Amino acid sequence: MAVRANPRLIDELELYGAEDVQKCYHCGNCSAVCPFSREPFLFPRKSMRYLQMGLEERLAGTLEPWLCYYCGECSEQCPREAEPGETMMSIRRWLTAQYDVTGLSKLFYRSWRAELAAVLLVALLTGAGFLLFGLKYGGGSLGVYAGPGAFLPASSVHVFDWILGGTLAALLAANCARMWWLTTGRDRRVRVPLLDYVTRAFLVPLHFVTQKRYRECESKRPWAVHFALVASYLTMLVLIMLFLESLHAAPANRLAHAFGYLATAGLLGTTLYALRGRWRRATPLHRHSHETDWVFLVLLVYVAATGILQHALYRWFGLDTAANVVYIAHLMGAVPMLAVEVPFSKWSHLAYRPLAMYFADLHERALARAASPAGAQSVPAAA
Amino acid sequence: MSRPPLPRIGVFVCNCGTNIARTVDCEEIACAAMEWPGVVVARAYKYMCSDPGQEMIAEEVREKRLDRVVVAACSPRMHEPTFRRALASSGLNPYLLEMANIREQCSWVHDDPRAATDKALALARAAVARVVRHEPLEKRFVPMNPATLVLGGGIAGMTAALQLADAGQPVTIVERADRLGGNVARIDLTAPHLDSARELLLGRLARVSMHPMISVLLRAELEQLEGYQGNFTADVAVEGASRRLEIGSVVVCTGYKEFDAARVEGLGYGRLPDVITSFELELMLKRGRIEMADGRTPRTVALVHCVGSRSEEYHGYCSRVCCMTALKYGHEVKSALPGAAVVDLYIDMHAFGKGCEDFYRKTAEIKTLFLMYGKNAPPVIRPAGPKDDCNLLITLDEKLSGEEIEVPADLVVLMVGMEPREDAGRVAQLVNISRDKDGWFIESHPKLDPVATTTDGIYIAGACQSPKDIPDSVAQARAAAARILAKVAKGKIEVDAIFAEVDAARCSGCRICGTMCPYGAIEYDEEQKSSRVVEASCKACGCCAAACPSLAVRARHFTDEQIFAQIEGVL
Amino acid sequence: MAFEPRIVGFLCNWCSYTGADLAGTSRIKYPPNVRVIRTMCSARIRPSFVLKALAEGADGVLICGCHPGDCHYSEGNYKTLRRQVLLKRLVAGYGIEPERVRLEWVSASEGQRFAEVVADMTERIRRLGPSRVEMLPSTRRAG
Amino acid sequence: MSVAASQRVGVFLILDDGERPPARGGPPGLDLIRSYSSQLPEVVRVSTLPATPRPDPLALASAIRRDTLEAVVLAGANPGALKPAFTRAMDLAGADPARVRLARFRRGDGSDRATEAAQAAVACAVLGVPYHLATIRETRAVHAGTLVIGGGVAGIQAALEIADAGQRVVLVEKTGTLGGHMAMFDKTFPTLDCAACILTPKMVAVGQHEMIEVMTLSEVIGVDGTPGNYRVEIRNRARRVDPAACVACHACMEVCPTIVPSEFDAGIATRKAIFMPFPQAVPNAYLIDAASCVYVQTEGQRCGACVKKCAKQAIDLDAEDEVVLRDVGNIIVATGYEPFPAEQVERYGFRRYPNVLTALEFERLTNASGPTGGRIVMKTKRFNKRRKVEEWVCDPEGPQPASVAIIHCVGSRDRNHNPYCSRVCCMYSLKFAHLVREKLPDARCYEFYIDMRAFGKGYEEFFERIKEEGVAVVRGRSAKVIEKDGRMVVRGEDILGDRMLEYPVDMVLLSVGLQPSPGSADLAALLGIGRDEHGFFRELEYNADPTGTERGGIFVAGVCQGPKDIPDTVAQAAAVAARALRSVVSGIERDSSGGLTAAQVESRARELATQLAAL
Repeated sequence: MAVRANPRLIDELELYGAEDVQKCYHCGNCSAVCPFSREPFLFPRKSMRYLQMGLEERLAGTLEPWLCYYCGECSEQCPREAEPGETMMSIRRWLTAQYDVTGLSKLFYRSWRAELAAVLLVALLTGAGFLLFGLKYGGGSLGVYAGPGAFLPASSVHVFDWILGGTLAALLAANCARMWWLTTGRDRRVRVPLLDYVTRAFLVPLHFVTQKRYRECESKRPWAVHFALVASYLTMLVLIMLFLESLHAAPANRLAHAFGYLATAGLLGTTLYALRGRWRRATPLHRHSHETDWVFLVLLVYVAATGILQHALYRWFGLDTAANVVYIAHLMGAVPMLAVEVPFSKWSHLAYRPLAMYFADLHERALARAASPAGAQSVPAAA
Repeated sequence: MSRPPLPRIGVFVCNCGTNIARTVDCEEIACAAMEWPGVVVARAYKYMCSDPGQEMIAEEVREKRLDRVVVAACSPRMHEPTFRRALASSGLNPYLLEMANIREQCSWVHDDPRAATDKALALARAAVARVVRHEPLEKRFVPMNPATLVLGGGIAGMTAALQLADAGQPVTIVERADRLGGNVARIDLTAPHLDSARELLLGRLARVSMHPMISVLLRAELEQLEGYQGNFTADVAVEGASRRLEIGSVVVCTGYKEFDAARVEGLGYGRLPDVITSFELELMLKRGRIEMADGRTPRTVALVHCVGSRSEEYHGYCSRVCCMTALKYGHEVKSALPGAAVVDLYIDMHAFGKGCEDFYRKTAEIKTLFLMYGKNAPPVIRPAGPKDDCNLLITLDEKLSGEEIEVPADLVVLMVGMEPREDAGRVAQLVNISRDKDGWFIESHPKLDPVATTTDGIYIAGACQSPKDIPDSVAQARAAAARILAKVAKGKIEVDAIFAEVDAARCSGCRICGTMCPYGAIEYDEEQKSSRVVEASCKACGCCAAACPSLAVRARHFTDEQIFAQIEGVL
Repeated sequence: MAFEPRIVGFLCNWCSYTGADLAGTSRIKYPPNVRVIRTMCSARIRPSFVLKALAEGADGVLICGCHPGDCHYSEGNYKTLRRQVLLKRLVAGYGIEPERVRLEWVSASEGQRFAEVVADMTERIRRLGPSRVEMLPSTRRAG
Repeated sequence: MSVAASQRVGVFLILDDGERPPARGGPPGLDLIRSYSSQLPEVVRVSTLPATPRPDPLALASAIRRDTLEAVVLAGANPGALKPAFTRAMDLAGADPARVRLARFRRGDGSDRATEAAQAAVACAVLGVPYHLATIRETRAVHAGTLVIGGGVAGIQAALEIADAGQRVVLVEKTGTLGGHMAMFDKTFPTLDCAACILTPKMVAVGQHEMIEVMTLSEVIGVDGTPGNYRVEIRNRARRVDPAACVACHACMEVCPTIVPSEFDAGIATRKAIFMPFPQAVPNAYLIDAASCVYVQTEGQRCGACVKKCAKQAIDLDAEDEVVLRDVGNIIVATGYEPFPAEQVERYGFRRYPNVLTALEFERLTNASGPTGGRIVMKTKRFNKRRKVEEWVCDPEGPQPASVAIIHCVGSRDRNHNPYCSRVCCMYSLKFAHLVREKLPDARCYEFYIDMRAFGKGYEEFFERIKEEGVAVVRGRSAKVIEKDGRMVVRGEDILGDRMLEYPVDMVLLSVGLQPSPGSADLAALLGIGRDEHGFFRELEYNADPTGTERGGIFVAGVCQGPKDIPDTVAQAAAVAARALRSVVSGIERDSSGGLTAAQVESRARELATQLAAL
């Protein structure tokens, strides 16, 4: 059965940043220079083709964009300046919107005003909420930062963290499930046995933690930066989700603090590096910046900076009031950043990428099995 | 038939690099030749046609007082003129040369070195036997009529005419239609610079109409062409009346016609009202109304390349202009209908001309969707169903994605290829030129001589020779004019020394030869009661010589004696 | 040693000789048994040329001209065609198999066809065996 | 087709790509064009439009209706791009859609000449008179001689056409022989007849022609005068060997101590400092390469061995360059091209791997008169005893490749290098594939292409034949030549087969494109003719005059105007010869290359408009 082409999908993807994909004339250069492109996952050309032709269903089912790390080799050598790397990036944004069950992602990516408004709204709600909470249920006085009578007791914030984390995780899980359905579940060509799902599941945490595939790019620096960023972020996540109270504890928990400093330095360093790159447009990766990239990076810098500032104000200068104000400001950045970015925008790729590697592995195995004669026999048996 | 006394023959065998020497033992031929009667020198050399090779021949002629030369090398169609010149430069009559074709008809077609060498030996031996019977022939000169007849008033014809007329030479354009301009008049803008075709034509048209040296015959057709280069007589029928023109040369610029798209069943042309040809779209563009049959404005316009071209079933060749024309339509449709989507279905994108690749990129940048289909697997067009939000659906096997897809479209434009006009065969016969397997006129050599034909004085230019775009047609038309101007500038032309002659003493006056001659070149002398050949009209086919019952007609350079000797030689 | 036929080919200059050249430029291979003699038109080929060739020991004679309608001299090939009918009868009268004399149309663009014609003719003559012509009365008329 | 005088014309000045509508003033020249346009009596409205975004025909229609325009003139660098929108707008507005006219010009830097030409173009369009018709100039008393610059196939053809008409030609060639690149080729597509067989007779004819004066090792260094009457200054570099005396006996070459790479053999073989480019060179004589000659470089201190060896005393090592003057009426520029330097595309490994060859190298390698006698061999390592280094050489007895990859579009169709299509590479690549299959029937052969541009007469058939010969034709320009386990591997995407290929190969042929020869910028400045954005000489008008230039009496032919194959080059060269002959035969140089003021053009256009109306 023939698939219907849609010459207008390209217009939609333009909103996600694919501004040059129409220039591609399919010489195959990009797929061949890409160190990750190998059978059965040939990209970026093929994904670009689906996009150009408007084969929406095919495009929504591709794993390839998640296998791309945007090293920029393809864009640098593209004879038509069709920016394959950026196109893959744009497809990732579009895919994020496709996976998202709420439809908010679509709204945010297509309109930076909507995203900014959402961020501001959540920020205001967070600020107002914590202020009210502090005044009503907390210590009541902005002058106390930590200990009993703290304006925002660590234990309460911790509970809030877990509620927020749980909600976001649930949303993300729903998105991941939809990703599975679009890329693997509905695809009749790949039949993945249940056992494979179990035995290969280790790939998800492996890729999540190590980002090892990224290292296969010709230039190692982007991987290093990315790794530092992710490691810092994870450290912070662990600290906040598990050790928030000990961070706030009056006698300084040196070990926790040491990790905190390290993570903060990592976050600030990498994000500032990324911002500088985007500002200078140094590499193909940085030449094109979708508005959402800026929102994300600025928020991250802001959160890291306010995080360390409130810490410094309290620990080093003993300015409790100022620390509390900055803490609320910090939360006003952190909450919207997490609420918007994790399930609906850029941050979600932390989940999608390792998942995609996992699915890709399953696909590869399924296809290999189908191709080999033994597999061919086992298929009717399974049916 | 007596052998001439003591011929002094030189045999020169060319290795042609390794082209000949790889299969034919050239040294062996040279050695063997020394044994043949009359041969005083035989040599093999790497490139006989090169300067030193020719010099070698000339030197041997002078030193060994050769009076006959045999060159065993490539086809005489290739280098006979070269070696004739070499003979002439050493003071020998150029017709005392015979060539043995041991390359095209020997070394290149045989693998076995022994058999090939044997065949080459036979051919060389025959050439030696024949050359003994050669006689010195003199070229003659005939006056060159500076007037030119241009067949066809399209862009090529007008260009050639203007070029000649601007040089002060009289030209007559014979155009079958009732206006000049040909197919270019049917288009609006030209690719890739989107220039106005109207302006291009208007300029030419104005100059042609106002030029004192050009006369234009519209609704006119060539009926007969007689004579020979420099001195033709053409009968032209102009609106029923016949006119006789005296001319020196003819430029054939009869152009092309478009392929009949209805022949490709699956495209639905003629069946589906919204499937149109490129020329029909041009008309819409000129009128400013790109519309569907029901008057609605199309939301998606599809362009299908290679309709009738590059296919096993229709024409195997590429029509050369359609790719760029299709890209032009991409721009034009987007300009006239900013909201419309354009889909372009192609096989390979032939954007090879100056500025064309750039144009291709720009067309892609305005988001034309390019879909690639396979050769011999044309897309199929069918009407869309009531639920579809389009008028037509095109199904194709898309090569770059590997998907079988269907594309919605409201209007489909078929890029029809070029094919020879129906009357090309008649024209070819009238002016005595050949056509290739596709029906295009054949040039005398694609690289050496792209505008001349096998008949002297007849030139071809433009798309009647093979599909061409405007700049290439213009260049070729001017090239044809250059040839004619060169001859006109000299005022006279050489006529080949090869023609038939009648031995009046032997002629019985039966007049069989006269009935055989296709050119009416044989007159009958009532007084002498014998036939006589008009040398300038004779084209040396030798048909009369074969038919003469009393052996009175001699076909010079192809006499019975020469051919008999050659037969003995090859066996 | 196997019998290798000797065949004389008369080719018109404009179509068939050019076609044979094209076979060469296209490097299409064919048997080396045909030795070509060029004439301006196939209509130049006097029947006595054919008889002479057979008399000199040729096992076959191949005549090639332009396709009907394509003759460089308008209609020379039609004349050849008419002569061919009589020629075959004449040859048969001498006791020679008429298949030894063959007329084919080969155009300037038919290099492949020329090669096929030569290959086919060679094969047929090979099967026919050597010509049994011992000596024919000379067709030459002394001057 | 005529114009009524009372017409209400609207002029739309279209800005160049990326230009914004100016608030005031505007880019250089624009204001002058605008004010000139508005003072034309027919013009009722002048407005400025940006090139992008595309205007909406509906909005244009209401503008046309508002001013009740009867005709519209679109003026700018690429006015045709907006014509369909205006044609539709005219129809929507109820006006005659045929009355949309174009005025095309390059505003450039706003020089007086450019502005004047732009104004003239607008005037012509307003009056409905073709620009090139209104700007024709005639010069009488044309000098009969013609200068041809460049001795490749284009120059040779042009020179022969003119000389055969009995007119005098001066042919100036930079190198030591006629022939150009074509002389280096083995076979020519699609007929596969050998290049030398076609070219050498023509070279000989030029060399012997009594009407052609051949100057090799020469360059044009000055041009003075007006169309029809140019005085040209030519520098003849010293050949140091008298071609009339030299008998090409090789004796001098044998004693010459200097060995350098041979340009004619594209560097895959060597030559001496005294050498003959190739055996069929015209003039058929030796010459001395001053840059490598020991005697010349040491200013006569050392060597000079060849002088003693020459039995005919043809060598004069102290000969000096000379400058000569020639008067000519027309100048034909046929300077050809240089191949794209393949080392610029690093990923193909040219110069890194010895058996990655460029097209010209392979032409010499497979040429029967080349260093290996036409045997296709891989380069092998050899110790050079003189220089005491290991080097890669083409040994005629060397091993033959078992697999060959041919990569199309090297440096062409690529925005990182040359964005244009070089037009010949597809076909010559197919020819290479054929030669490989013919000479090495057991070798595998792969072609990596983007679009197979087989557009000429007999080309498509040739492509089909190559496929039948068993060449693997892969759509997908291979991206990389890498080394794996000591073998060269070509990695590329097989788009039609949906696979990633990694073929181990012994030899890689890079189908490099064509680019303007290095001296063309200087020559353009010298002659006063334009170049396009890629550096090729600019023709006067793409369709109407593909061989004329902005300066009358100077014409371009062959690849120096834009890439083209041999048949097209020959046709163009002959066409140029026609232009030169036309003026020589008639004694009138007629060109429309400008030089008239806008007012002059306008008044001539008015005259012509009435004449055209009468037609």
